[in-house]
Amino acid sequence: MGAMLEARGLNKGFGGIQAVNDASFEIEEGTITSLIGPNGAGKTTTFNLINNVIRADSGSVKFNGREITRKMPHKLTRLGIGRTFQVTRALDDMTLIENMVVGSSAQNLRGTFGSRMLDSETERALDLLEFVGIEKYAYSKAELLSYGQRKLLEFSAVLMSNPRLVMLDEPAGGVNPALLERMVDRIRRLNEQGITFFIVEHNMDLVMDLSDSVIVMAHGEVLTHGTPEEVQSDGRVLDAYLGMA
Amino acid sequence: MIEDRAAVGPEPSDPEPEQQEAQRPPGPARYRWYVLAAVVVALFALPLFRPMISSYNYVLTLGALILMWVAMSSSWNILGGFAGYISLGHSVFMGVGGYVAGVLLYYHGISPFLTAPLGGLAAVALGFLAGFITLRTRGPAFIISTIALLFMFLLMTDNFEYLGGAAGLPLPALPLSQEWLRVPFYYAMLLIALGAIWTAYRVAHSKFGMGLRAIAEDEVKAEVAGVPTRLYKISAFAISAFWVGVAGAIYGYSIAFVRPTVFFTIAISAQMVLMAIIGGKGTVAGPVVGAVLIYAINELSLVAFGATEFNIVIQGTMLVAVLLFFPLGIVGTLRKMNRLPAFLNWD
Amino acid sequence: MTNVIQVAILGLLLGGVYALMAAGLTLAFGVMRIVNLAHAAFIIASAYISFFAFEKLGIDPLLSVVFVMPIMFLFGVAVYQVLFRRIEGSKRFGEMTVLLTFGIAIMVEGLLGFAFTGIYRKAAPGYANESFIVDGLFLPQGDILFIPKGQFYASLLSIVLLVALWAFLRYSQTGYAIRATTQNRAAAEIVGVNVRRVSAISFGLSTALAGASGALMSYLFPFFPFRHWQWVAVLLALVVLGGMGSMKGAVIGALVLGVASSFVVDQIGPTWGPMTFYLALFLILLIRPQGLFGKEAPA
Amino acid sequence: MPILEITDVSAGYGSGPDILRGLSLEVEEAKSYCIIGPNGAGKSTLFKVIAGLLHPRTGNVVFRGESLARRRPDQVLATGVCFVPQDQALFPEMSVRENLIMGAYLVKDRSLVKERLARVYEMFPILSERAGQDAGKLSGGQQQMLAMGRALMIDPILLMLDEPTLGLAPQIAQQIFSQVEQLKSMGLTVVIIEQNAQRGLELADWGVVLDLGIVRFEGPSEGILEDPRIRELYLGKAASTGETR
Repeated sequence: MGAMLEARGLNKGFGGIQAVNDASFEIEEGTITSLIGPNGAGKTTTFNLINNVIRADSGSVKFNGREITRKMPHKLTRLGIGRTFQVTRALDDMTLIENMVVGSSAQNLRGTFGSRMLDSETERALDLLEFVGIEKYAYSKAELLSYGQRKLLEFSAVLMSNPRLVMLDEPAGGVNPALLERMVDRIRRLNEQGITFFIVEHNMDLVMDLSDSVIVMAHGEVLTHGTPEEVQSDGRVLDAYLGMA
Repeated sequence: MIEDRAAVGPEPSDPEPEQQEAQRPPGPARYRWYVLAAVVVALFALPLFRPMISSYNYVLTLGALILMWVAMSSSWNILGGFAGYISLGHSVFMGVGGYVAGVLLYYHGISPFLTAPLGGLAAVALGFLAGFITLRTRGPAFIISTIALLFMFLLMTDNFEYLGGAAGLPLPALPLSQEWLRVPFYYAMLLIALGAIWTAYRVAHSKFGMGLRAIAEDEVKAEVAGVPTRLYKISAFAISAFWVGVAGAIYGYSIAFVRPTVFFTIAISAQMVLMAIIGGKGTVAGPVVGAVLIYAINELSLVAFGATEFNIVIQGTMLVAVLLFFPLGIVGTLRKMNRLPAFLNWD
Repeated sequence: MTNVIQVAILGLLLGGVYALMAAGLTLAFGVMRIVNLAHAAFIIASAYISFFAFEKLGIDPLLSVVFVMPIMFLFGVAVYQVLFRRIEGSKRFGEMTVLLTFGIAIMVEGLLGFAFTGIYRKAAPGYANESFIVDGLFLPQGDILFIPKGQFYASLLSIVLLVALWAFLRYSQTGYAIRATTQNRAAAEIVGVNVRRVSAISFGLSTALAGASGALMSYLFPFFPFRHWQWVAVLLALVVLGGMGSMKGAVIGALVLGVASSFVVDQIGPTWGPMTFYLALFLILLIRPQGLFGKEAPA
Repeated sequence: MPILEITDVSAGYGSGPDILRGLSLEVEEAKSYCIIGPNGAGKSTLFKVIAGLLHPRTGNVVFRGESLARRRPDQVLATGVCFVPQDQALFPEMSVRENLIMGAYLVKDRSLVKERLARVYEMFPILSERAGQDAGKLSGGQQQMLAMGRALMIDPILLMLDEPTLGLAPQIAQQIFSQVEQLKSMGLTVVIIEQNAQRGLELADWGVVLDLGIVRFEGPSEGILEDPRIRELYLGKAASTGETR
């Protein structure tokens, strides 16, 4: 039994710059893994390569032992990989409920052309919105939300598809402390239920507090992979941040 | 660089926007169904009041045309309004429907009232094919390719002898006396309009429609959220072709000929776009309101000024003005102001 | 063999004029991302100016560019200031420009129809129906080539204008600014270019090129108000084909397709000429959606 | 007497949250500054505000007695404040020479342009070798040199460099640093954002540490890196106190 997510030799160049350079790593099921590193380390690009929003120049990604390198993003969602975006991309003109339900798989023609929302979906969406504490806005448009609330919306929307692996791109950026605490608490609770998390984040307190393991990237390469303590005491990591490598 | 374009620090204050309570918004007022039902009944009953209508045939012809535009702009709206892919060549589907029915009538004597759905299906087939190619691009390049599609068909029909070339095919008239001649066309267009509105309503109230709206807002996000964007876009193109094709079949019959310049001109496509945008693209009721309004304005200015060119100027000016000042259209703007009458709230 | 050369020459002459028409469209798209569906309507409007200048005042259409271009330049700057500045930075700018210019095109068409009715017009300066005749040289004994004078002059003027445009973009201060804005709007701002001013000038230049194209159209092709749709379809096909915004792509596309359509006309029939452009457009969308010289759009 | 005074500036993008939150900073003439801080601290945003690319929501930016807060970028540039952004922002289809000439876009005197061109070529000989080549075809390091050279064409008083060595190999980065050194010696006021904090601080007279949109602390550049607060800033609270979870 291998790791849940396995990236092998990922490469992506933009023009003259190698954004991701031969990156390989594994994520164990049931863990919270953080991906950290200085600006331009290639973190978001790595995310984009994993769910194929950007096509890798080379390399492969396996999910539960299954090759997913060239699969369309919506198929990956169906397979159980959920993902949020760094710059929150809430669908502004739609209500929160709609934001939640829009991706839920319509299994057949009836599902696709039948009702906009099934009662079960509405219920689940409301539950999840309640879970992150923004259920009172359920029928308002997403554009009315504050920045931090959008992050919570994005976070809860990802959960709609019952993902096994949740990839969060900077969940804490721009979120006030109260909302942040809520988010951390929810991540923990979901993790206890067995959901695996893969997080890009700058808030180091959060990363070190939350993660079981931390992957450090610099210059598009994976520098090290270890427990928070190992990473914090690894001289190379601070050096990478301060450019002393 | 790719990362951290909008890296953000924590926010000291995260103001809670003003909100209503967590309940489902109050359901649409019930009387809207009575209003709508009354309108539909009145439309069905209209031809029965023959003695009371002075210019009976004119009224029915006018009614049929308005209903046709309602159907076509509603259909256009499925692709252009919901999915946000503006087609400026949508009348190509009208022409396909018109020619399929026209050929079946001219060569085989089968009535378009029977074959109109075939015309619609032919339009759907073309929609799939064209969508498969043109939806590889988005934005301006897509729009341009729809114009090119239209002109391709203009050229082809202009030059195929079988289709009668530029002169087109004359179609035999319906064997009815002059006084009843317009009635079947009126009812056919009424059914088509209702069908198109129903389709738009179904799409708007389905997962599919929600996916299309997500595509219009942010295609990448929609895809990652789990929407099969490519399939949905192509399907939207095909579905939005259907009623336009059916309407084309009936329209050709009603004017007793099919001819390239009747269908494959950008003016007809422009009309659909204009109606949908002025009414409010992306809403179900918008294109209906827009179609009625624009057609009324057209008729009035024809009566008042007699010159079609003047008409065109008004249309262009309206399009520009609406885009600049009311990009949401009538229905969209009213809704935003919370002034939309309940009987027009179909979304 | 002689026939092939003859057809190729006619195609090249045509392609030169197409290139001039497409260049204006490309300029507007390159600098401001404006897809100007009204470009051909502007061309037709200019054609009317040249036509009436010839009919009423006896001014040669080729000479009329001297005043048609400045008029259209000012017109373009005005259109930019009134319409496009207010939607700059709006969410769906590209789509907005298409719909706005669609509306403008309809307006112009209506106004022209109102003023000049829908009848066909074509100026007939003396050279329009004459040809240079080439014989001898490398041609087989007895064969001759016709080079229609009207098209030859038109093509020549197109080349002169395109070269002037090229030189302007390449060597003048404003030209630098226009190219810079095209390539990287943010960077242009950083080096101190007032991008709004540059945008207004570019749009003016684009419509001025439409003006010159119109002067040529006035005696090359019969025109009437409604005709602009056919033209804009062909020109847009060219622009997409070349890779939207690439001047090089548009010019090369125009020449290649000019020749290709000329052969189609010769082999299949005159009405099929424009089909070359549409088919090429769909072919390129299938093979290379970003166009010949276009760049892949980022995710 | 500072030449640049930033007082209480708040700024953010669109309707997003404040990235700069009441930041104040003074820059003195002919001194050099290195700004460091973790991702998301607001370093690049600060530069954009000074350059006039982003208008502050509150507060003011005063350069030699003139307020820059509401100026267009070209007007800011005309006062002698020049910004070299992180993504180099070249004109890829223009030659190196043309890119440099664009740098002097606001300079009307042709002979002056020629003079400065010669000076830039002298400082960056590689640019003179590649004068006719398209900027897009240069290597990453050469592009950075071109960006810096282009900035010099305006003969700035204050030069802002945003991560000039990002994505460059150490050797190339070294070259860039020595060129910055040279600019300093020419009497330019240089403000640099640098990931290679050690190297950047070596170069600068004064170190400024940004965090969460404000100046967290500043001081003479030696010794800043030894400050325990640095470790905490980059690797979380636990790291600074040496304790583990």
